[in-house]
Amino acid sequence: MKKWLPNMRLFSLFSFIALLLAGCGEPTVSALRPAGEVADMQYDLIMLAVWIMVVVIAVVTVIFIYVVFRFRRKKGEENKIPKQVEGNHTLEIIWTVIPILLLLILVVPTVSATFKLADVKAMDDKDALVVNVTSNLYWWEFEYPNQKIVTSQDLIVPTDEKVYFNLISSDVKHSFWIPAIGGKLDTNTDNTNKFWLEFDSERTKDAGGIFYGKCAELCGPSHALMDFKVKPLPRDEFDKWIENMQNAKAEAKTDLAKAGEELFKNNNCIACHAITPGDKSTAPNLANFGDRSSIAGRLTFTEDNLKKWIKDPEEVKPGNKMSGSYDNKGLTNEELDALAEYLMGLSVED
Amino acid sequence: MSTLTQKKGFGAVLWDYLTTVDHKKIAKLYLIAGGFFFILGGLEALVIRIQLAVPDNNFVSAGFFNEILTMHGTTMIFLAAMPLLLGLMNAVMPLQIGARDVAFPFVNALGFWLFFFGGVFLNLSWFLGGAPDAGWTSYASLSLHSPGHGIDFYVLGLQISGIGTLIGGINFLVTIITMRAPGMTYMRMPMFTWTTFVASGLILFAFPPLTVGLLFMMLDRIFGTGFFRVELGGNTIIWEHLFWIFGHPEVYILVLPAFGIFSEIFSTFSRKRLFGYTSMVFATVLIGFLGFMVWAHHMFTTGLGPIANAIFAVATMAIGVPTGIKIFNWLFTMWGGSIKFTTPMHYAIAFIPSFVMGGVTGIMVASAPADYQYHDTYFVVAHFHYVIVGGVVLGILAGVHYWWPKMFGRMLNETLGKITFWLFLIGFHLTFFIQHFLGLMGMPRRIFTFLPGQGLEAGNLISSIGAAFMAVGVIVFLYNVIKTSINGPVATADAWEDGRTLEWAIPSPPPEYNFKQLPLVRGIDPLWIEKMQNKKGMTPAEPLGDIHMPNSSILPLMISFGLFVAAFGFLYHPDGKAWSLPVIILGAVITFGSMFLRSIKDDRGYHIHKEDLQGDDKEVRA
Amino acid sequence: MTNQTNSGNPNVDLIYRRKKNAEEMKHQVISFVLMIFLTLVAFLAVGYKEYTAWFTVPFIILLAVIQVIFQLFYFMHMNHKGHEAPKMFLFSGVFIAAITVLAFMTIIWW
Amino acid sequence: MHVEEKLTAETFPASPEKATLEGKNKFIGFWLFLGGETVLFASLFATYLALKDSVNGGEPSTAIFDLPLVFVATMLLLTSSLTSVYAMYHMKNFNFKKMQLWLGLTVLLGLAFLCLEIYEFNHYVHEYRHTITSSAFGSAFYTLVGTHGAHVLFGLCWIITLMVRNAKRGLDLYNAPKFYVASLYWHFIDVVWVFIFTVVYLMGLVG
Ligand code: HEA
Ligand code: HEA
Ligand code: HEC
Ligand code: CUA
Ligand SMILES: [Cu+2]
Repeated sequence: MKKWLPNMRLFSLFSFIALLLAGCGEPTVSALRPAGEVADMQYDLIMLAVWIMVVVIAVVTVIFIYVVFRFRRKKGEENKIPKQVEGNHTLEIIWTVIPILLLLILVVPTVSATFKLADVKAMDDKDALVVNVTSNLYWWEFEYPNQKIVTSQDLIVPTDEKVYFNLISSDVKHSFWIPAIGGKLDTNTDNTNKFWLEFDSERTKDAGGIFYGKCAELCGPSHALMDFKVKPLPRDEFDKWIENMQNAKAEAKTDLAKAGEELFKNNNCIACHAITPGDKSTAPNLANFGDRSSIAGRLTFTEDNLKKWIKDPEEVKPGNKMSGSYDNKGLTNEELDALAEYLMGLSVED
Repeated sequence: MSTLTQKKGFGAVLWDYLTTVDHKKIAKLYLIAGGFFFILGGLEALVIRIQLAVPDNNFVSAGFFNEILTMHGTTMIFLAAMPLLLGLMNAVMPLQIGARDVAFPFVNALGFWLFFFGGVFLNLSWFLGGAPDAGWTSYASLSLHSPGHGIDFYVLGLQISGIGTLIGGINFLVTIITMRAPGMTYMRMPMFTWTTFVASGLILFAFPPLTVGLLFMMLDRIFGTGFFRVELGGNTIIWEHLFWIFGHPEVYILVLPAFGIFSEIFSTFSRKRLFGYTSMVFATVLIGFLGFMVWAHHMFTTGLGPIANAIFAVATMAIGVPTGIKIFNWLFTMWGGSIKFTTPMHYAIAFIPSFVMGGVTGIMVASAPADYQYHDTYFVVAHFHYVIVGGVVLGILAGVHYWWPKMFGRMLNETLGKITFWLFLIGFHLTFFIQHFLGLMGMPRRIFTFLPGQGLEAGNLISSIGAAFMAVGVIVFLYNVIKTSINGPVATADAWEDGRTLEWAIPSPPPEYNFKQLPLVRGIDPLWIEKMQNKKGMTPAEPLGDIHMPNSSILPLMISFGLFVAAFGFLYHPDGKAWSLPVIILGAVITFGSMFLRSIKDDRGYHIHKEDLQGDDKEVRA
Repeated sequence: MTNQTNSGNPNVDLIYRRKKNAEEMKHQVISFVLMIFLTLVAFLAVGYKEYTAWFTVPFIILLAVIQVIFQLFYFMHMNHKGHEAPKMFLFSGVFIAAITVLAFMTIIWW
Repeated sequence: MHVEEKLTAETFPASPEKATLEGKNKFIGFWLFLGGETVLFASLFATYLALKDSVNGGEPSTAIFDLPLVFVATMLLLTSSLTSVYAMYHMKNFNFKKMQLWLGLTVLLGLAFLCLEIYEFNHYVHEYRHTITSSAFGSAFYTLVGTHGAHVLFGLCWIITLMVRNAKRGLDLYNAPKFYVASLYWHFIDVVWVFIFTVVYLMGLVG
């Protein structure tokens, strides 16, 4: 088979180009562009593994290619009977021992990293920053128990220090994942999982100040859209944000916003959405909605998109829990304007 | 024999197959049903790839996508790959050990029909209010939350077909233990028989946990129990454990027989005995054994704690060693050989680099802390398609091409075979190689769409194009089958001329009793030994005598059909449908009535007489 | 179809076999008595409330294991020859059973 | 040795269950099946152990289990195991009548056990509101013990069918393996019960 060679070449060329095209992904979401201690550790482990595997593949490929070309049945050899070899102990020992050694190289950092990443003893310290994450069908709630504030969809954390997470779900199992910051941990329905992450300030800047988080466990129709955003801030800015949150009051400043506030109450929005920063509720806390980087984790943050969401949430996120809970068809354009004005004004940043 | 069947009317042939207990015919049933489900699963895969070809696509809706992806995984694993392998085992294993049939022909048929009705039941969900949509793993919290009857179809369908697989496994085990021809010691068994043996052992021990898990799920969903209901004190992690205690051995149930097929092909077309046979056997058993101690590597992110994660990570990696032994033994089987590049050999050769790629990514995901990144992303999708398609599907295609002449008495077209091969291989790598990177670049699995601007566009498009190549490859294969069954060349007994094992010593297709006289086995690769001593065929180990044959029976079909009926009753029971209870009872009556009939009616089979066997001689050529 | 065990002379065989069967039956009765005894001890250990759970639980499990070994090897004849395959598969089953139970007792809850 | 042969005490083989290929297949196959059953019950036991304290506000196991009742049930089932050993003893001696007799005894004991179990379940449901849906503990308890009970029921039906079906025919090499295998099944049920009374009831009473 002469066909082998050109085909293999073509194929490897093709995949190489494909790789170049793809690059290493966007710095906001790629595990190949780590931006924190945890992701670094994992990235190093990945790379170590890749190198070991490249060695393995290379060895196999070399033997493979040699064998396939060297031992073809050639013209005139139709009746050749090769020597019937039973085996070879030396060889067998070699290919048992070498893989074991290669695996040992991988085992040591694997085990040590496993324990390092699970070490949350410092969580109980007074000054450790703890975030309680609750996953809900298609949205995320972030509670800062020590600071007594609640926010959702956008996770705000300080850079260059360990942040500890308690993870649980309120309905079905989800999984909390910020690819560029560190590997995931499931939010189970029956117990709290704990782990820590660290956000590097330098690389946060490189990524534009924002990282994308994802739900990584199938959880229903809108699993694909259950995204959230992470905004790491330097410690002082973070403290300021906390303070702002603690003092925030939901205030409607303009007339239009006041009308919106009324609508928000009359349309039952308030039954699900809390607008005070300390409260948990069955829907995203909107106390700082005006500071969001996206709407419902999916749409870019514009007024039009907000109206689109309120008008027909089902269209944006199939199966979400807001759909059908209020008379969305009955909302007029004016009412939508008012609601949008009101919600966009809920901000704690100056 | 085949001429005989051709003369019968369609109705008679159909009845023959509905009632058959002949392992060779059951093999064909498995191949046809499994092939059908493979195409179905493949079409579902194509829908997945079309939907994901471009960002923000709306070829299918979000909910429908989840159904498609669940059914793709479930169909491919339970209804395509496993039955196709069981079909090959049925066709070949009894011949390889020189047996006239399997140990329990009746149970063999029952196994098939249970699988078949379970599969049909599962797929009827498409027409009865929606398919299951919680992934093939059907994790408890989501599957209890899922509205409609999709998950109930999953639970009941898999339960029925699972029982079929379980008894099929026991049947093969007993066949190999008690029915080997004289001289066929364990350490002379062909590799495919060995892998069948170990895979069947895995089936025996892996399916009960699944049965129990499905039972819990059924009770929770249909009768309101609390195994997985947190509000009643239940625990969803129990499902995860039960599923993976089954699920991990399951992947070795799939790949070990494929290893066996490749072992046969490598040694046949290299004209060499399998290099390191003893260590191959040892490695197979070891893989099977270790397979039961690694299941929690699917649950690294569940939160089992660092001790469990570390232990399971290390145990998982250990499996790389015996698998490596196999890879190198295959390479050295070819070393020094005289390699003939037939279509099956193409598949076997392509398998090595493809599977090694999948295997080494398996080792990568076994590293728990790194798996926190890989888990539930396209990296894992890439890993398992590399091992499954690069190992199992290539293995099935190889095996089907290799044993086709033996099963159907006609050769497939080699040129078309090679076209199929290249299209499929290129498409396969195109589809799945890029997915490693998609996963690392932040693409979770099981998403119905992805948003633009996250760097995932190019990779997904390439992946979808690859799937199209595979589809064309499959179509060429189907064309090959149709074409050659009309006018393909007739196969001789030793169809590839380099045959080494017993199946090549008898006519293609074999007569219903396989061996007129049981052969005397004098070593590994028995036919090869005889050929090397210039003998025409095997030396018989017994004088010519009457051959005892089992009777055909419709009861296996009836027993399975009864469960199929009862399942509908169970399914609609919680809806308060008045007819559900009568339907359950009706199904139970059919099933237990048939079982009762079977147990009170003696079935002692019949004999083919010596004189008739001698008449057959003309047909038999070595 | 395969002719397994009979020796040449059926009558001699018969007497010998009867005797052997009777003897074996005696062993069966003895092991039954032992099993009843083990059961009694287990029930008494639990009924007698003075022991702590740390003693009672391992103790009664040990008794159960011993009893089951009796059942398997005597009642179910696993001590007889011709049970190589059954033994291997049963022990494999027991092994997998053991790790399943172990896992469910350690890594199901936290 | 042929299946259909009419046999006498003299020609009856020492291990009738394995004398024919069919018999041997049944014998091995059934043992393998029991290997699988071991794992099946292990999964049920494991789940029970994981959920036994999740009583969801209901009565704990220490409050509901009744030692004397379980003791009687245990004695019944253990004894039925011995009677089935007797049945096999007579089978080996080619004494069909006695075999039937002892099998009949086995069935009676099994039935008594089953009745006791039904009474027990009924008692729990009405006295303690301990049902299969009341808590995860209830689900796990009834499923484990109930699966065992279902095995007992199936075993009874099986043995009765065999007894009735072969009443006129007597012993031969066609049905000897069937009797043997049925008795293996019965012993296995007993083995499982040993763990049930230990792990569920006794451990449940220790608390
Ligand atoms: C046929 C099927 C098959 C096979 C054979 C394998 C083989 C292996 N698998 Fe895979 N796996 C799956 C099917 C399969 N897998 C599926 C379907 C899933 C996903 C399920 C789901 O979630 O839906 C999965 C998921 C999966 C996971 C979970 C990932 C996650 O969800 O996060 C892990 C983790 O450890 C894993 C590991 C392995 C390992 C270590 C092997 C090993 O057996 C591989 C061994 C082989 C080699 C290593 C190559 C040859 C060896 C050499 C050449 C010697 C030298 C090598 C070294 C020194 C490294 N697999
Ligand atoms: C044996 C197992 C098996 C096999 C063979 C395959 C084969 C393929 N798989 Fe599958 N796959 C799984 C098992 C398998 N898969 C599992 C277990 C999952 C996980 C599910 C889950 O998450 O729950 C999965 C998930 C999965 C995904 C991820 C979905 C997601 O997470 O969202 C994708 C995406 O690309 C995919 C693609 C493919 C493709 C392109 C093929 C191709 O190789 C298919 C090739 C075959 C064809 C293309 C046949 C087409 C036939 C024709 C065109 C003939 C037409 C003719 C007539 C009608 C007469 N698979
Ligand atoms: C049944 C409870 C419910 C009611 C009533 C409800 N919502 Fe919601 N809302 C939700 C849920 C749940 C989400 C999260 C949806 C998701 O992302 O999947 C949400 C999300 C939102 C978001 C996006 C939040 C973010 O952080 O991105 C806005 C804005 C919003 N709702 C506004 C409204 C308005 C305005 C009304 C009234 C007209 C309203 N909601 C009524 C439950 C409700
Ligand atoms: Cu939440 Cu996926
Ligand atoms: Cu696995």
